[in-house]
Amino acid sequence: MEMRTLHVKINGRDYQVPDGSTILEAASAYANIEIPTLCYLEGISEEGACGVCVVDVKGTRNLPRACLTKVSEGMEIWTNTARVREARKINVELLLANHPTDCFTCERTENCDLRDLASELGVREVEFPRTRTEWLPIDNTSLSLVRDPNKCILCRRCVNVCAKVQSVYAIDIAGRGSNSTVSTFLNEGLGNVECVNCGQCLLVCPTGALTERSEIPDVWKVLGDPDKIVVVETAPAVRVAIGEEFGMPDGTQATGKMAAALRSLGFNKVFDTDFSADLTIMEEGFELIGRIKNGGTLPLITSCSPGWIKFAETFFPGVLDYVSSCKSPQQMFGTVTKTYWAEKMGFDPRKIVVVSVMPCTAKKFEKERPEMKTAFHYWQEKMSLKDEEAFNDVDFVLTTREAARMIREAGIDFANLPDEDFDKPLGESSGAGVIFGATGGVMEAALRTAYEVLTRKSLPRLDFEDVRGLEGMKSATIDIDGTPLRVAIANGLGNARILIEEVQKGESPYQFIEIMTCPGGCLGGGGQPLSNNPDIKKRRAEAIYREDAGKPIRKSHENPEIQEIYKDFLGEPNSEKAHHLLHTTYHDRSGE
Amino acid sequence: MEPDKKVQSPEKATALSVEDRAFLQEVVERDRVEHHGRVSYMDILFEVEHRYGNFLPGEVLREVARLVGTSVAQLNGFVTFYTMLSTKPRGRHVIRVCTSGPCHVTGAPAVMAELERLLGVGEGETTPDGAFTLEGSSCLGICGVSPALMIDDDAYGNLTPKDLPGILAAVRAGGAQ
Amino acid sequence: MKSLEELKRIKEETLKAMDLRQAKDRGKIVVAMGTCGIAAGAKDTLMAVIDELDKAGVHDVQVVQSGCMGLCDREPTIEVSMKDQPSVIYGDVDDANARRIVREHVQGGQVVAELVIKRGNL
Amino acid sequence: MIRNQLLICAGGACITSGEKSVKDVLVEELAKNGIQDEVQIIETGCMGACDLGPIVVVYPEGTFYQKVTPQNAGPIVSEHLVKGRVVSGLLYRQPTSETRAQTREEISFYTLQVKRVLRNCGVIDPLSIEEYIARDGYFGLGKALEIGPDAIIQTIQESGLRGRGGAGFPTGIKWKAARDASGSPKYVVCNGDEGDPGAFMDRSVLEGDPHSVIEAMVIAGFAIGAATGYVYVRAEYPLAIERLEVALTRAREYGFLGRNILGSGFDFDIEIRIGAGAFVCGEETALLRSIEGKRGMPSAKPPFPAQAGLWGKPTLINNVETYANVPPILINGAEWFRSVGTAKSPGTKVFALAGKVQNTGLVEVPMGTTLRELVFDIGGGIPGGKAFKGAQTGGPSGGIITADYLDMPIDFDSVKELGTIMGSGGLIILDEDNCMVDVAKFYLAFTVDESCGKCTPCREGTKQMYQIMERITDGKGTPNDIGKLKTLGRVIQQTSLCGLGQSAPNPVLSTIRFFPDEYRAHIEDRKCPAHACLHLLTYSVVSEKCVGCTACARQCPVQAITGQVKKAHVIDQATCIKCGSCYEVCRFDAILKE
Repeated sequence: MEMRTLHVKINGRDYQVPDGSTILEAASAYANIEIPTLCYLEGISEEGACGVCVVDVKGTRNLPRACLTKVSEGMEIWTNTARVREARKINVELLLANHPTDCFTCERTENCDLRDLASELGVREVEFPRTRTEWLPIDNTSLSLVRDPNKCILCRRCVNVCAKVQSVYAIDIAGRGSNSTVSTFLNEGLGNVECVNCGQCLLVCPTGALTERSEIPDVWKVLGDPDKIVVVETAPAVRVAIGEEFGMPDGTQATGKMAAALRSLGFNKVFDTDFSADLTIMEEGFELIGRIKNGGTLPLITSCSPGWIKFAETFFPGVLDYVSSCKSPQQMFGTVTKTYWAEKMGFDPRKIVVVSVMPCTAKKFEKERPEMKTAFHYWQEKMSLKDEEAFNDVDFVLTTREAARMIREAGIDFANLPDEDFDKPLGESSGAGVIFGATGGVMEAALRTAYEVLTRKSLPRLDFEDVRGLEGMKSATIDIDGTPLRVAIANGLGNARILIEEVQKGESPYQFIEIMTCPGGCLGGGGQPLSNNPDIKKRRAEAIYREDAGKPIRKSHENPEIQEIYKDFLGEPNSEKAHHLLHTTYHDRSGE
Repeated sequence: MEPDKKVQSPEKATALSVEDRAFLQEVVERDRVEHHGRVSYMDILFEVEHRYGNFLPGEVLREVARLVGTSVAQLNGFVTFYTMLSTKPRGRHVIRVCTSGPCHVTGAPAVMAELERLLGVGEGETTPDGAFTLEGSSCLGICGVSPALMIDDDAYGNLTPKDLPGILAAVRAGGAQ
Repeated sequence: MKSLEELKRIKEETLKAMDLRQAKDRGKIVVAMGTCGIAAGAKDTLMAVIDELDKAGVHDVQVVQSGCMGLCDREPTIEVSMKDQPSVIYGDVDDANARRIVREHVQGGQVVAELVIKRGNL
Repeated sequence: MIRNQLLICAGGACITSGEKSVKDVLVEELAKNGIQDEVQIIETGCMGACDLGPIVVVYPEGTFYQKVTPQNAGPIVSEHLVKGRVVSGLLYRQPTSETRAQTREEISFYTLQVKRVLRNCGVIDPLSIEEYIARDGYFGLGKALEIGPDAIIQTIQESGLRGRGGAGFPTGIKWKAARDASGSPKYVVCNGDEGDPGAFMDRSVLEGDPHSVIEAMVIAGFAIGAATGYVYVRAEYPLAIERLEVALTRAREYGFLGRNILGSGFDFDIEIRIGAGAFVCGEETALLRSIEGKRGMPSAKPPFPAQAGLWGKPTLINNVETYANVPPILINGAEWFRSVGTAKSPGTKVFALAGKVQNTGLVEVPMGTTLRELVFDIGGGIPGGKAFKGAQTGGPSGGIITADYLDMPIDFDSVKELGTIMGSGGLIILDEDNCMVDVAKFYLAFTVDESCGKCTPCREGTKQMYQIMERITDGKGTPNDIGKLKTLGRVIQQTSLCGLGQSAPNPVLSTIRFFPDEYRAHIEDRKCPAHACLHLLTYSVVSEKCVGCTACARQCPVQAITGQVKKAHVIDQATCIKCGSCYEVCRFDAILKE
């Protein structure tokens, strides 16, 4: 259908603009005018709440919003008249009037949309006094996220992303008028409601109203404790994003610099979660093969995304038996470090501290799950430990942002650091481990191993193009040497819900499904650096696949350290010991 | 820092009885079938509020959200938007004194003050014996007989402070006006 | 199922019933029972009219309720239409006035002048 | 032979105002003039007009004497009964014209009214569908089904009917847009939220004549091709809901609702949806969200409800009063409708007269009636002989029409020039005792409470304006407050998402425009000319007049008054809470209130 264009005038110049586009789109795409916005989030939050993107249109008494108003034939738009400037400034001043003035100590002091907008619009003094008399209590109930309603400007982005993208609806506006707040059910707090801790709300929040629960002080403390052996593991998606925090170009592979920086922070060992990603592929690949061969429950659904796990436990308890029993790479790493590595090195497991750097906020919830104390149970009889001495497999989780903050705090000039390697043995990984960070990556990694194990033939081609790409949902039929394997991949829980509803009804045509809670997979996680670049996910994905292509070993089962752990410690994949240490259980949360 | 322990909301303690669940199921189904498959929220909530003494306990709201197929956060947003719905316990009778323009200029403040004196509670509060909750209200649409108030569904007009004891007694005795 | 013709028939019949000249009744009293009327005590007015008519043994005067007649300020308001006489609208019709109107106007044929707010129907 | 009767009101109020001794005086006068057996004194029950008591009515003339005291009762006998000359000083003074109303019936409340929307209210029994039919009920529907949708819409367009909800948008255009919109199913919605303070005409129609709204909605459904209608009524109107439910059931039994209406093959049914205390739900998009089970948050227009309303489907939404006009238009035709009202605003408008006016209630007058006719001829003028100061129209979205415009015909467009809106028809009359700054603050407080909170200008802006107004009425105003109010008001009007926000500043901007000196008095002199703003009031003792009787000192609740007996007293301004009890109790006019 040939796109009809309309003639419009913007600031006195003529343009032909596609019918159906908004004033905001027309001005940006054709007139090189970036009309300021605040609450607008394309495709997700288009409510016209903030009143900042107003423009002057000939013939209208009021100032229409550029984000909502569609262009019409012959429309004359002025984006910079006196009353437009006045209206924008006053609307921002009205927000600032009730906004806390603690920019110095606020998490978002360097990247706050409200602060940038105020300076852009030349707001130099706020002549309006506070009208909100009492300060609202901080919501501290979640293990992953902290909500400060006093910094909320009610732009509704978080509510919309939680509803439209994640379909979790954990928050909505409560109350009315000037005492409206973003709230959970009966204001019980994020920790007590359906919130799956994915942090997508945090990524879109223009101010410091939503931040992660920081564990920086705890990590500094253990790093300073001489009799602790502090080990760090870094997730696949961190290395392709952490560079952004230090001004490096989007999509930089900063793996070597990341390892060097963490080492100079004082970590005794710098290992890599990619190692336990390979381990996960071994366990999960064989689980898939087992189910296919002995008619187990299919489709097998991946289990490395903790947000997705809580989502399933809360909304679809019925599909929990389809979900792989494998722990996530973060948790496998913790267990392996405090059992296999502790034994190998002769260390007292109670002295080992595992810190993981993750692109994700839900990992902070996952490490606290009651099932995640496997290492303690492993050692309990051996070392006759009392129940009160119980310890987690993973002690602390830092988001990519928190790790960067510690590196800055230590004064390390990240961008110019010479590259260093991960320590052995748990630093060794294959290309398959790295691509865990992108949506479709776990699937491709598993297929690379499953293909060779099932057919006993070497893989003709390493790259499974049709499972790659950032679309919300993908499906493909993979030919495993004649036998077709129908697979599907979803990122973003709104998309996942469609696949899972099919599974619940028993109508799912697939045998293997990968689900990532966050759009784009872990590279788009709630712990990643905040970026306004619309293509940031594409850059990070390209970097991940470049890292994979550059790895000498690209299949998990060919990782020598993996072969060694099975030889010396676990036996074979899905062995009784492997099952005991590397697998977990789930429980129905729908009643909570 | 340790997260705040999970706040055990009072209503949670009183898990729903079988009758409660059956009652809620019946109300939601009735209001769904009659209205073209779409659910009439307000009818459900008013009927439920009526049964639970003029307020909507958390556990009941959670069950209604489940039956209606919406999220508890959305239902919470809905209930806290409308002043006539309450998530806080209220008295058996709700007194709504019109504090709008026409009533204000013809004596509403005096009526409110007298009620506060008679009931011993301020605006927005419930009497200790659970009989009355005293609330201000926007215009009740009976400005011709201002100052006016409503107790539950009954309207009383042309009020002077000295009419109030009689009205309260009548309502306490169960007789509407 | 009603169709246009039936509609006309219903109209004729009801008009006849409402029109005092044909109706068997000697008169009709309409009590304004809007919320404003009720809030001003219209329920007591209705009871008083019915009670007074019973006391006087009158059974050929209809008592009907309707919505607010407009002058809320003077509610409770009632309209008394006796056969072959223009109807009269009374205001401030509390219990006592209602009984007085029944005694003087309905029984005594004497309009209670000081309570009249309109002669002739609305 | 009895030639006169003297009716004396023996009602509760009158007895307390000294009536007993009036009767004794009359008896003595009659005896003095020897006509005691020609004049009969009858004690009656309360005559209702308590503030006019004690009352004496001379029959058969029905001359109505009010505020009769033992001192002035004498001439009733000596002048009126003996010489037949009316005692003009005691007559009920008809406030408008100087000639005093002879008898009570000449109260003009009903005289100038043209009842169309209220045609059946107070006349028929709302629960009797037969009585509605007897007054041509459902004949409009019958005709509509005959002439077909296009002709219906053309009739409505030709009639020039405009929305009575407040904005005055041409109803015909709305119906046409809904008809032409693609997408189904379509819906017809009736807005009965009526949250405007001082507006109660929709309630009266729903309680008094529910069938007129039902008939109109069926006509609308047929015109635009909808099968479902919703009447959205606020829960504060339980009686209206109850009567509407009965009317709906009766209409279904008579085949005016449900399937194959009047044998036309057209199916249409109506359900009731109730609001629950949210004024913003009077805004059409907020109302639709409320029906959908969502928070009543308005959404930007376009798209208009006609294109995308309930659940995104084409929806026609009109106000109760607008619908009540539709059946008579169908029956009597567009020309009949235009025969009354002004060219651009034909037909009638129902006003809710309230505040400082003698006769408060519902009046239906042709569009173009002047404010003077409304307030004085129909409303009976201002009680207590006070001076008219202004009429507040449009509730929290409107402004003030001052005395200079008493003779301006009121219609949708004329009010706009004065910076106010017609609104739903609430007309609050204000007199010299009303402070305009306080009235504006009062309406702003209402909007701050009722704002939905979605968009910054309205949520935050109205609260800032309110705080400025509060400072002004607390005597802490500063000269540039007026400038701030105007700037804020302008930005709120221009950038709010819906009608509530866009009109929220009107009360303040209108009072600034028409009563600048009153604002200046509050800000610069720290004085409230109307003595309404407590914080600006000062009570002081006029030492010359004070005889030291200590009455005020004993009365003062906060012991702010000191002084010896028989010596001039003094009020300590710091502790005085301005309650005014000293002013009330002082019998020597020695307390100065200013």
